[in-house]
Amino acid sequence: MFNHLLSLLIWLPIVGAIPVLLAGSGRPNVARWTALLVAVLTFVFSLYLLSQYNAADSAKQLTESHMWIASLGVHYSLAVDGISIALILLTTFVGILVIVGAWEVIQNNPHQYMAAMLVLEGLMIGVFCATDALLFYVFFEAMLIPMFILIGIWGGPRRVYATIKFFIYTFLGSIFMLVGLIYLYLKAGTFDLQALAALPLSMKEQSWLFFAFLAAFAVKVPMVPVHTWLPDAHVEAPTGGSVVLAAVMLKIGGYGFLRFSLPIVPDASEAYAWVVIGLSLIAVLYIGYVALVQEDMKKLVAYSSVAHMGFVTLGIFIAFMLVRGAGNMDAAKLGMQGAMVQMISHGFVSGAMFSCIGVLYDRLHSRQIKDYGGVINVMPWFGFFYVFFAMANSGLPGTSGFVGEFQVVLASFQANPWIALFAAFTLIIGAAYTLWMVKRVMWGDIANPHVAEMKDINGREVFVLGAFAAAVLVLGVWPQPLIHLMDSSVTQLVQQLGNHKI
Amino acid sequence: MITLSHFIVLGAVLFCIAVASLFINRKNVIVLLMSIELMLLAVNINFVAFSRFLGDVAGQVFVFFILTVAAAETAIGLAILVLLFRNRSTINIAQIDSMKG
Amino acid sequence: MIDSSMFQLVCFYAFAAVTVGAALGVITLRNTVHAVLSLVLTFFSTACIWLLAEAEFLAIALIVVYVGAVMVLFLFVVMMLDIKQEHLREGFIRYLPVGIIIALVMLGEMLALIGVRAMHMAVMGANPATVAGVSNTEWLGHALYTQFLLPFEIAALILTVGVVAAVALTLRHRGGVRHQSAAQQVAVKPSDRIRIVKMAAERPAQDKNQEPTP
Amino acid sequence: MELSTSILLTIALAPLVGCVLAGFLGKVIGRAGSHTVTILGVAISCGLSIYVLYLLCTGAASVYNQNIYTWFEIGKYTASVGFLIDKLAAMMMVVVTFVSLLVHIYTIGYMYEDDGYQRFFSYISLFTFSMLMLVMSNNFMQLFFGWEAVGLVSYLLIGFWFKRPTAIYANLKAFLVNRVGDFGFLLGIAAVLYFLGTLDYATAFANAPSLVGKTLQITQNHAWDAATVIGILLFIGAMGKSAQVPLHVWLPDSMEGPTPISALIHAATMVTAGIFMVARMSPIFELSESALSFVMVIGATGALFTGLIGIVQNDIKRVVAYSTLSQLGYMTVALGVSAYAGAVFHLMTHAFFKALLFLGAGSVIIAMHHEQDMRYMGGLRKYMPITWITMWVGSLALCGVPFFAGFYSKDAIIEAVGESHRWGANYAYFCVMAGAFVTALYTFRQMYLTFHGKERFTVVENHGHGHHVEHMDDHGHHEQGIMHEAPKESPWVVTLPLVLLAIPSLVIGFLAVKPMLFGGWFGGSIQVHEANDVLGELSHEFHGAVAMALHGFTQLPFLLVLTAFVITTYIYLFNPAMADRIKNALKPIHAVLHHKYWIDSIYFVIFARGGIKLGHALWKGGDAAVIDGVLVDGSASLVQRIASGVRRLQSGYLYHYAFAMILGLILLLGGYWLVGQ
Amino acid sequence: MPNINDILIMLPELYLVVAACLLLLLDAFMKPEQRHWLHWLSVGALLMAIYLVVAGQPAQPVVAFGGMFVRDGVSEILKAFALLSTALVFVYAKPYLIDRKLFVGEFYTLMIFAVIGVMLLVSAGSLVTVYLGLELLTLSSYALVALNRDSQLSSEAAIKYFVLGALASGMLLYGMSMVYGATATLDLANLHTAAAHTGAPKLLLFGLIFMIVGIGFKLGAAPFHMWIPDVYQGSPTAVTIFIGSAPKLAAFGMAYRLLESGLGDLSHHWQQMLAVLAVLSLAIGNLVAIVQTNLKRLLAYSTISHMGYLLLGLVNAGPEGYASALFYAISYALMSTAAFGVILALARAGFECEEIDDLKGLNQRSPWMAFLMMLVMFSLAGVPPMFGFFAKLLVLQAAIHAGMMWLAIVGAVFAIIGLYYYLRVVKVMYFDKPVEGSELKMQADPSVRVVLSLNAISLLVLGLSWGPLLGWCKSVFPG
Repeated sequence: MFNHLLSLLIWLPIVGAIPVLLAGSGRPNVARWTALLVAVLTFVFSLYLLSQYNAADSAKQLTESHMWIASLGVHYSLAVDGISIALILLTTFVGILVIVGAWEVIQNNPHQYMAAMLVLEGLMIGVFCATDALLFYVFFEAMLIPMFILIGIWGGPRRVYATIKFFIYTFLGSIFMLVGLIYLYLKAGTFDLQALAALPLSMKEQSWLFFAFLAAFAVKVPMVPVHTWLPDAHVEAPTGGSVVLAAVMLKIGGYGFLRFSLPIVPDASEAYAWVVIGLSLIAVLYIGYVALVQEDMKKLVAYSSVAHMGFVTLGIFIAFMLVRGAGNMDAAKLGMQGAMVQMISHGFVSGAMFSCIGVLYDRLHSRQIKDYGGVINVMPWFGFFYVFFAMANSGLPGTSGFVGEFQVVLASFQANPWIALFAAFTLIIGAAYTLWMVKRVMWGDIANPHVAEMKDINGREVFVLGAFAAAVLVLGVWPQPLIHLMDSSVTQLVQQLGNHKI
Repeated sequence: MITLSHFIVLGAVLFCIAVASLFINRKNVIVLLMSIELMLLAVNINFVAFSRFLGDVAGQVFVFFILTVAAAETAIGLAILVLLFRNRSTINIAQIDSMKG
Repeated sequence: MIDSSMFQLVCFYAFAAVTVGAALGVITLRNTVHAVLSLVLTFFSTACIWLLAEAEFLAIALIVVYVGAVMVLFLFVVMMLDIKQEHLREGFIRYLPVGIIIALVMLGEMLALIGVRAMHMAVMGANPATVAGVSNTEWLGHALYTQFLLPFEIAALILTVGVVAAVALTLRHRGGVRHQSAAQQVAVKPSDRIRIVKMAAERPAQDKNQEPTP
Repeated sequence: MELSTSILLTIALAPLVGCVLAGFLGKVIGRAGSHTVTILGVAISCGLSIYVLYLLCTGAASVYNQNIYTWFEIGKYTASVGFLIDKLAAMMMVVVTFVSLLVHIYTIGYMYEDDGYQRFFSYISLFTFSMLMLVMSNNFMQLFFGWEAVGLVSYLLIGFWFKRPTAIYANLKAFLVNRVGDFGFLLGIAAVLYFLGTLDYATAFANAPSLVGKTLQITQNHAWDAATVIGILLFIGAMGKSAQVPLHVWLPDSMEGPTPISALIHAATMVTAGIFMVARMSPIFELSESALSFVMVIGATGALFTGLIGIVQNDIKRVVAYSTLSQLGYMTVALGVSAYAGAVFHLMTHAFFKALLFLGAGSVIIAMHHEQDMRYMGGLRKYMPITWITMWVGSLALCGVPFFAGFYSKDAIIEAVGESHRWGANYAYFCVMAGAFVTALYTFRQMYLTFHGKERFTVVENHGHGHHVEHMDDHGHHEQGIMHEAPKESPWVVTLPLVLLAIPSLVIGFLAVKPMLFGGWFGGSIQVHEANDVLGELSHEFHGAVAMALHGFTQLPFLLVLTAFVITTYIYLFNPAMADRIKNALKPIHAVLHHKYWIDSIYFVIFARGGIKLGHALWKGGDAAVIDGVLVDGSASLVQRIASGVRRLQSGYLYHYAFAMILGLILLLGGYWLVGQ
Repeated sequence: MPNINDILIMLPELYLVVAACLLLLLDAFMKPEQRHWLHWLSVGALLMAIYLVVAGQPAQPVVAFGGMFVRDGVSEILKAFALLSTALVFVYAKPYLIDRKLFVGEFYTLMIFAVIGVMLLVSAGSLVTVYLGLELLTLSSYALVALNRDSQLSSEAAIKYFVLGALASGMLLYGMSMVYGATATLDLANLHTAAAHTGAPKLLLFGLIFMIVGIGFKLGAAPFHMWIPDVYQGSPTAVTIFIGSAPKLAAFGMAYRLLESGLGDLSHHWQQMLAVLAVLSLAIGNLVAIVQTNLKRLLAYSTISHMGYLLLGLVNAGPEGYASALFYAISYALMSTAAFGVILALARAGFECEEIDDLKGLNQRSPWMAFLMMLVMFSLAGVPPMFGFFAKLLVLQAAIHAGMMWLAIVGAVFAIIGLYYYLRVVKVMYFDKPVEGSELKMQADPSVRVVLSLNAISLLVLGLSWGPLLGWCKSVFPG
């Protein structure tokens, strides 16, 4: 059984969705408890996975490979390294919380909601495990289906527009990657990522492939200017959908850069690193300003996600300038680790922020900032969490939000102080938009009678927010375990960057 | 002296007349059916000519089959036409446009 | 001096002219019956041209099968359907130029691509049937029942389909025919015959008074 | 002997424990429980800090520099959490925990009626923890942690009365302005890592000489000196936290917080973090003349010009706040002339007397039932003698009257500036000198308006709404100048801290001037270049604290103070109408000062309103119009429009269908024909 | 002369001819209420034929009747799936036919004749058999389209189909005559040899163009697609489902026989033409589908776009490309059957369920049906892990391998546009509220329920394990 631990992790939630679905709308509690059981089991297995993993070994581990399509030489091959494990843990962790978070909030067909969540979880784990490009692509795209459903059925008033926009936007990006992957397959005769990484490619080929990959992952991350699906999707998605979207799905874009752009087209990535870095910096500044004026809380947090994910792409691509330009491997690792930590941290923080907004929404059925004010008067416990996560969102040291940004800024300074300068603007703008929202929502006197009637969070909500808070705090106070987990993988990745392919 | 080209040109001319008819004729379905017969005739002329000039029997056999099929086809075509007329009391092509877009 | 080949050529041109003229008649004549008859003429002259090519069996078959059966069917349908003739030719003149252009362009392309000039060199050789020492019919028949046995059988299937289809589409078990059924008459129930109808009471007279006078 | 790690951990964590207990279990353990645990925590910290300082002073313990745990380790880059405890740190720890302890005690009285009692204790304990992490840090990462954490607590505490619009405006402003500083600070840390390859203080300082000659390529053909870049960037951080011009705007507004906070955070400790930091970084700053000049000019400007604003303030706390700005300027100037020890010394004395002044002001405010406007006070000395006397002690210390603590530190700074030959030193000297006069002016004005002269309030006996329902946070509802009961001296929990602070305000300068300023007391913690050592120069003229004080009576600063004393005494005690006459005569100047040089307004227009405008423009123009409107929805509707057009080809007419086929055929033929040609 | 061996090679076809004739006779002597026997016998006959096809599969290609009939891997696989999809059609159609009083024997016999046409067409070894097989299929189809005799739409669709179909076969024949003139043979194998050495490639190519029109028409590739939307919409859904499945396989078979078996050496000529058709089909199919409101019409346009993708595979003109196109044709047949199957299952007397809006709120009325339809839609859209994605993957790969990267990119871009209208169907089913009073419910017939579920689920299962099928497809095109 445990030779197939990764398969188990992928398929347990997906297969687990079937009994949940079968429970039907008539027995919502059966569905809920089954879903929770499956999610918890998955989490437990992911912890077991962590214990099985040898962080000192940079090679991919727990490899599983079966011939999938013999006539094409496509394998169902799975393996993990530190980076994958970190993201898998994030996924399974968030997986539990969204199910608990939706417990009695989702009243319309809860069994379908839970099942969609579980399927989504399994597929996302699959993305992080796949070492075959085609398998990766399959998981990568298949994720869209449950998310599409989640937003579309349980979303807000403009959910249809948002979910179709989300689907088509993402599909648009990835279809170009598919063309690129096919090209690579024809050239290499395999979809195996390791083989593709070793494939020599001319600069012209690399450039085309680079932009194909960029199209796919930039949309997913999302980077400016292909980010506009995100605010819409977030605003309309149900809380759980937003949480998963922000916490895990966006990470897949960054993960894709690590797994595809960097190893397969290193020279083009170097040549066009300025594009990505430029866009990342624009994300920090431009999106920061846009976030400042949002009137909808979810939109604000969504925009802030774009800005934060800018640090991820910045950290990844700054590594090129450092390895190839300055020859500074360690700084490159710093940047890369920063990007990774930022991903994990953003997973917790944004997930928590969306959960918070969900808590508010459940009570007042509005996400407009102007409908709130002085919430802390009636919901002090909630206020604590809200302010805490807001601080994490603005990168306060001691919370996880700080670690990645700190590392990325440190690393980018090594490459070019100007990049660091623009990146560091997030300290100001990030705090401005987050805390201004806090000011208008939390502080002040009770703004209206509706706010006055709000009840403080219940035990279930405390559990969700508390779990997020614990994660944010632990990671912020002691990031080393996470960094250690990913260290050998990142080192190997950085070393790969130095290999010219031309 | 009759050469192959005579036949082929004749076939081509008939074919083009038939094709033009499909476009010019905007009212009568029966004329359409007849144009199709013309078109098949053009084909048959080609086959006969090639068969004769190549000294190969296959072409003429093919004509035989085309004639057979055309007969069956006409039967079905006319049956459909009758149905159409029953349902709509017209065989005006310009009025047969309830499905479009 | 007119040798046989020259005569054949003259004949060919004559028949070809009739064929083309009749074909044009098919698509231009207002009266559908005339058009059908024009098509018959086309078939006749084509059959003659085939005779020039020494394809006697097919020439006869064309007349027997087509003129004798298919065209009769056409005429039958045309006459069965009560079609108002005058409407059916509207717009003909309007689209004629386009049609002519299309036809000419296509013809030009076709002739250019076929390479008619090269075919000018191809002279009719000896009749293969004669060379084989058999009649055209025998020559054809031999091929048909040996080499082309399978297509022949398929052709039979197609004709079957034609029959089945035509019957399926047009045969009607008439519903409106009146005839007695003793069994039904015996098994009749009161409820089949009498229907109690509820009607609204007569409107009060005052409603009428309220109607506005024009 | 090594200092024990567990003692140091206890010092840092004891307040945190108090914070957590009071914060999360506040309801359970009640008010008394909350203040007990937090005071206990801070008291433990304070006691142990004094013990540590004692050990270090007596030489019983050597400097402690150890990592507690690794925060991250990536290749050659590591960041740890650890402590560097030398005398500088220990002194700061004592100041922080001592003032904090007193403020805790004071709070029992001050916040007695407040609903957020437990929360308040939790916050100030959290602050103590954060500040300790800052000063005890042995590396830049942890420094930044403490730096931001105190900012967070400051944010929470300024907005403590979150129902007040002004409070939540002020706390946001404070946080953001601080963030501007942190922005530079973070870049400074990045620069340190870039040039020195480490975040650890000891290693960085040991490597600091290697900075000489290094440059940072700014543009293609423009490079900046490494030390200057690091110095200025780090100092930008200090400018934010220590409220230096032009990032000073948040501090006066932060007076929206409860007074104990103003004393603890916005006077004694947090705002001096910048000073402490620069002193800590002296090995780096010493390498750059330019950076130090920059520091000095900024400090000098603040010292004079913010003091001037203090003259026109009517809010008792605001006067003290502007005075804080001005005094922070003094410290900064001291840093700028390489008199780090002087700066730190002033930091310490200032911590005591400024905390005293704030707490005294708080005591007045309690007595006045949360009336802060001095125009409605006057003659309070007979109601609250302890407050009155202790306030005078603090004021005299602030003005730098010889023998008071402030004299030693401030006079030393002025002298040091006079000694300095750095670029801009003349300007700085003028500023600090004039600043001394200004300081005296607003200080005496404040004392007179508050405690002397005639009472400008009337006591009306309770009518209707009882005192007990009136909460701390809804003051301002009542009419100004009308009180429902006569002011009275504050309870002992308030006055005890005043007294305990008055003592060091009186004596600490006298006691500590010799070792701290001239005795090389800080050892290796503060490094000064031979050529820059202005305090070294001064030490040649130093003949003991008494001599220094006596000498001080003859010096220009004291004369300026005296002049100011005379002027204010005349105006406020004998000719109160004159104040208004002067105000009218100097209307333009008054307007400039009243509007704080319009800096706040300019910032508001440019950054706050401008930022929102820009954001709107980018959102509506960029995201909504260009990306979504044109590219996303635009292409979608384009596709839709094309589709509607193409759809019409499917006309439903058989002849069109046939025509399409024929056309297709013709095109294929034609295409083939063309290709064939 | 034909011998017993020829008979054995043609056993499945001959068996089916006999079966069809017997059914025809049986129908004549059957009472209407016994007709469901006919139904099950027909299904049984098709299943038996599948068995005969698969069981008798020769290891090497064999020919019968002097090369007129070829039985090789390609034909076997096409026949198997054509028979299978027709059997599915029978199962799905029954309740629909009963509701509309179309439950007549002719439906079954004509459809079986049509399938025989498909089988002959894909096994054709000569231009004659291609033509005759095609005509057997199309003539039956004309009649089937018109089967609902009282429907105006049905007869309109039939006449359009008939005229255009006849035009197309006229063009095909004209092309065949030219090819015959250039090579003096009708036999595809001989044609292949002759084409390689012909002295008159001009004439051959001229003929080729006309034949491509015929192929394009049969596939429904633009600009020869005009019949598809009207015929799909106008036919009784029970017939539309058939036209969308087996004949598409036949069209692929026809294209393969004519273009590869016959004129494989001219591939560099027809590749370009097919590429043009592919682009036009992708564009028109996907674009116009967006603005459709009728579900059948939408699926019709989707068919056009799918044929564009199929052409992407053919453009490759190599074994790999043919395999991908074959794979695509099979996937399309299965998806199309399932899609129309859902429509059939939801339709009932007086409710056609052919407007997209008729599906509103299906998830609340019949979640299982909605789920099945969603699987089909995502498969049609080519979203992994559905079957349709892998089919698209393979044809894109084939196009890129053929050096036509631009074509692959066009295909990719139109996949995105296409995605939109499939999503719209899912949106209507899942996100919209059901219309009050609509009777959106599944047919109670358990056979439909089970078979339809299997069909739709197979799209997912095949998506997860499409290796064997691809292996089969590849094995029939030896390099």
